[in-house]
Amino acid sequence: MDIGLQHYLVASGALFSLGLFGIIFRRNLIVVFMCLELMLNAANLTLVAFSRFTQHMDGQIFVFFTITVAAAEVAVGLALVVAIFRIKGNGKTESLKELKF
Amino acid sequence: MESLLFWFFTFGMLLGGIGVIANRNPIASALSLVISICFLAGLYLLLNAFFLAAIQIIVYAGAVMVLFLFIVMLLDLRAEAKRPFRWGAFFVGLVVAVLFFVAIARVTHSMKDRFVAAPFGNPDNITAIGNLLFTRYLLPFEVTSILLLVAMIGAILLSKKELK
Amino acid sequence: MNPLLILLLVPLAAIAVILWLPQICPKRTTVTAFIVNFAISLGLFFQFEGGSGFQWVLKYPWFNLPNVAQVNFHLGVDGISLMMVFLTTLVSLASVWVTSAVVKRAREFFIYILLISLGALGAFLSRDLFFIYIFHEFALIPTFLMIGIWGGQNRQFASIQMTLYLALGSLILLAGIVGLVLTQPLDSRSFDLEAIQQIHVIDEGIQRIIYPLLLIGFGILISLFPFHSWAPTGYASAPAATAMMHAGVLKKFGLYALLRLLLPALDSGADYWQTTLLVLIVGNVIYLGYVTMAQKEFPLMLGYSSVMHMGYLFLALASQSLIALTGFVLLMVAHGISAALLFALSGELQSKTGETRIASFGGVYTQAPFLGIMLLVGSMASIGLPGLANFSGEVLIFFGAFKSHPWVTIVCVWGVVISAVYQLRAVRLICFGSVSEVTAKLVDLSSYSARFPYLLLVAASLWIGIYPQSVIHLVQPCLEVILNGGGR
Amino acid sequence: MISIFGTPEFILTVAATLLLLWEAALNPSPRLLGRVTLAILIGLFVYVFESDPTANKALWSGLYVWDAEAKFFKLFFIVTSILVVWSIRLLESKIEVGKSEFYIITLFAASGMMLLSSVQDLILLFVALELVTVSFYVLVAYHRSQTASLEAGVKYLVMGAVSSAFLIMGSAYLFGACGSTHFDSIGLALRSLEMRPEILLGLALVLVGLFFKVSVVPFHVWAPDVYQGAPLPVTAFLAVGSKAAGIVLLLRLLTGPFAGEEVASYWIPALATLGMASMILGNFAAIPQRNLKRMLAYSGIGHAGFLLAGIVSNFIQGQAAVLIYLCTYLISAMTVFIAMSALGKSGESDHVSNYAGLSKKAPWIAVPMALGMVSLAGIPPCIGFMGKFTIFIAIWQSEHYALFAAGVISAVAGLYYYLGVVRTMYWTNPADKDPVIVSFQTKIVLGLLSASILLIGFWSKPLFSIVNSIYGF
Repeated sequence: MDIGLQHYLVASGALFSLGLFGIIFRRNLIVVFMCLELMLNAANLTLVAFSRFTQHMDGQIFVFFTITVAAAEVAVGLALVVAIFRIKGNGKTESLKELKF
Repeated sequence: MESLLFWFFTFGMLLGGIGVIANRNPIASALSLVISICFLAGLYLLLNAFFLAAIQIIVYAGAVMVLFLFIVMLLDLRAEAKRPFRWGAFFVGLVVAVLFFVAIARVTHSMKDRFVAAPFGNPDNITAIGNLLFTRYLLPFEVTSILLLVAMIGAILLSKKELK
Repeated sequence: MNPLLILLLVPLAAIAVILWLPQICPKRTTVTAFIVNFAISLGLFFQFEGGSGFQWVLKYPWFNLPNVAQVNFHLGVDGISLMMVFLTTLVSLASVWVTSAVVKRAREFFIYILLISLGALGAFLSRDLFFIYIFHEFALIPTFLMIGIWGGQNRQFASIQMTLYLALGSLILLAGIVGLVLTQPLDSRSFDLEAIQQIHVIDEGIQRIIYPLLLIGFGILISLFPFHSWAPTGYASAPAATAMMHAGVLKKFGLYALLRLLLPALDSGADYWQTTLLVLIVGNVIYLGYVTMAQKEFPLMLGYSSVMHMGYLFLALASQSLIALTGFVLLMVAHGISAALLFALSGELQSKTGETRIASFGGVYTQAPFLGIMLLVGSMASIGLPGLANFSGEVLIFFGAFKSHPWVTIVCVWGVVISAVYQLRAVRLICFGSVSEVTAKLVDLSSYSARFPYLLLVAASLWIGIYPQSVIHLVQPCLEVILNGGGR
Repeated sequence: MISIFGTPEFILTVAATLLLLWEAALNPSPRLLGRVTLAILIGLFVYVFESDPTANKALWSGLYVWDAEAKFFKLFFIVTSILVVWSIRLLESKIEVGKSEFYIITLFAASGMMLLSSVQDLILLFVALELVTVSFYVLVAYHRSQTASLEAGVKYLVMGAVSSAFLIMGSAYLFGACGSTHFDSIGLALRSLEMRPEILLGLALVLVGLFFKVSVVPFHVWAPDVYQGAPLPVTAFLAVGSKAAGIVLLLRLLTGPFAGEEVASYWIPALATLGMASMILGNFAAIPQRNLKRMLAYSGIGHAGFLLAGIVSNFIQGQAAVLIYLCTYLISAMTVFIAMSALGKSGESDHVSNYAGLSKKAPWIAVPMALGMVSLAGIPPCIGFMGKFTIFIAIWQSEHYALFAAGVISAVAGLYYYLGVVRTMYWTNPADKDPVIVSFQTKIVLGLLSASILLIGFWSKPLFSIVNSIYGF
């Protein structure tokens, strides 16, 4: 079977859905951040696949920026986890109940 | 050959993703994430994006993962204790994820024949990327530097133990 | 300087004086301002040249809504708005005069009254729909605050209920106005009242949408059945001055605007919704008439009675005959005066005795003859006794409407009987009989100064009742224009 | 003539970096730094105001456009930042660590917002949006010893990152379908292609990403918590600046490359539905709220609904209406927030009961606050009415009658809770008699804001002529 664009896109869609599921399902803040990384990576895969199949480099540039931004987000996010750990002594989103809907 | 590699990398990537979600221990999750990311880099190679594959390994598997593991170790996060399975969140998450996946699958199914794989171009695409990055996309590049600066200040402010 | 602009600037100046010169008694400032305004409106009345045109016109471009319309600050009076301006200045003067100068938070109180008067004047003087709407909202906001701060029992509920009702009404009204303006062709679109009156023929389907929007929007303000439930409780818990201004003037604004907007522009919409309107009118007069009879408290009874009388005015609108509409304008003014008089009296009784139940009074005439007489006169006016203003208005409406809607007119005449029953009963219970414990606390108004506002209102009512021609000849040319669709 | 180095974003970023260096090297007092920040912003306002937007249309290889709309939004964001900085100055004592950095990060966020108003490319859009968002992650969690603030930071971060993921995924599909990330090329491709599902998917995902920022139902769940937990100036910045940034992107995309009739027939019903849901849910959910920040969050969701309604209605008029609505929202909401900050200076300011009898304790706060509330409710003659009025006209013109009805109903609901605050301030008795001290300068700021609520509300010609000139009416 020939591997076409749609295979890559479905694969990235699956990874994206996994990440989405994890964010809703898991409560551990660090794992939630990891799931966010999964989602961003899935989006990157889509970009690279499209870049390959449309022969435009812009997609790969986009991925470059995404990776950078993701790193920055992780840095701030983990700093937040540290700050929360200082106060609460754990890093689970469960302990974040002060603000209810 | 190519298709075999595709399936190999894809399954590795997805299994790694499942591992992130399914593991109770954050360390195991982090390691699964590394696995997933490395397989993803393999897919990048298949897609002719060598530079990105390298970046992926260096930045993600290298820097970001180390950051994750560092925090996990620093805060001494243990595996979560056994507790009731969260059926509500499980089903909501499942429904949302499946709906999203179905949408993607349906859209991509309809575009099957419109995009045909172009022949492998010059494997040395780093020049092209460099050119674009420092001419056309110079502005976003500069903005990214500011972004990293803000993130750095923010991370220090939020996590440093004692500030003046 | 344009006298109409002065009318608007005088209350503003008074507000500035109250704000910046706290040592001057705020009541004195307000009364002075309203005397000036009343004098100006009398001056306008005698200077008015007659005919159907607008006089003392002032037009200034305000802003441009691209591809929608130009909005102008556009003032002017014709016979009808002149009468309304007269009513506004008259009732404003009376309402502040009867208010005690030492009411709590006095400066705020008089500022709000000035604002209400300013808004009402602006609404009657403006010829641009946008400003009519703005001024009308302007007048409504202070009433909410006044009821909330100075109101009687369950003021909070009354003011919130009233606010929500009136806000809903204003927004529905806004929808109607926007729709009406947008029906005009793109190149000649404007918010100008005449332009809308002389409008090209509006598509029937759109008329059927806009007509009920305007009817309900203004209907809530006028308290058309079944949108009336805010009014009686609102009036009952409002301070006397607010109730006078609202029942006497602001409500009339809705009627005035309906006269200006509905008749000339939306004739086939009116035809389409006529049956519905007639049913509502009957509900207004008969159902609310009986509800009024059942009331035990004097302010509530007055509130319901004021709501009930709106039915006659809607009947005139429905009939679209010149005679009935002449009666419509007369009755607007007359009802404004009589409602103001009665609410002033009820406020006086309540503040002196702290009691509102009709049955607990008795022998007011013996104890306080002046108040008793005024109560009698006010009630007679409200019933429609010949010689007082309401009579001429009601009679004209019935004559005019009988031709087109005989059955509804007959039913409405029955409403007069109902109102006679409850008013006379109230007068009998309050004024006559032996002096009750509650009444004994009452002190009559002895000074001329205290009596003046009541006498002023009665004089105005008598003048219109005895010599209605003075109003009719002012009003009729304008009504003819409106009925002919602005000479379309 | 504006070159790359003359763009306001560039100037602001350089200035902020210099401030950072100054702070690191010489350690000036935060008060002084705040004053300098204010001076920089005011200077920038004058500079942008005097600049001529037609001089240079496209800069940076077409990624950046400098047109009348961009100028309008840059001024908008500068004014917002000035007021936010004022609010920070009022509440400076409540910041425990990094007072100076608070100003500096605010400046970076502001420059990101200004950049967003000129964006012409999906990559730049993403990066600039992330600059704003990452700055906000830090700002929201700035009270790092308070759990509420940290939690708000976490919630905002997770939601923001999810929305970025959607945005990238959507951009990827748009890029794949059109072969470019530049708006012009996308528009060109859309005109030549027939409608394909991947384009719609891409657009839908991008819109989801932006709806998170604007807090449109059902992507609003983060807003109440984050607004409540964040420091007050940041709440103000989120409510006005971040929302406007999302709106300017929606405008750039939907009235730019996606304005074609065929695509529009897909997004107009979607936006209309979501707008309707936001108006109704936002305004009704605000009624039971007793925390003022939370109430304003829900009311902000309602305002987002009105803004969407403006975008939905026919293009140019709707756009003008959105701009006017944003201006009115800026003035009214910032008045409320600055009044809250002035009160918060001497105590708690969040809970509605803290405002009981404020008219007696601190009329200088109560009057502007009441005006702001009344204006947010859209009652004439306050400026908020002009916003609602123009939006209503636009909706009626585009014949979305259901949207109109939803607007009317939600406006009435809005009246209920806005006036509820006014009622608390004016009709109830204060719990204590401690007078609230308001500094002279703050009195001037509040006085100016109140005056503009009334004066521009009544004499709206300047506002209209600015907006009209943008669209060449």
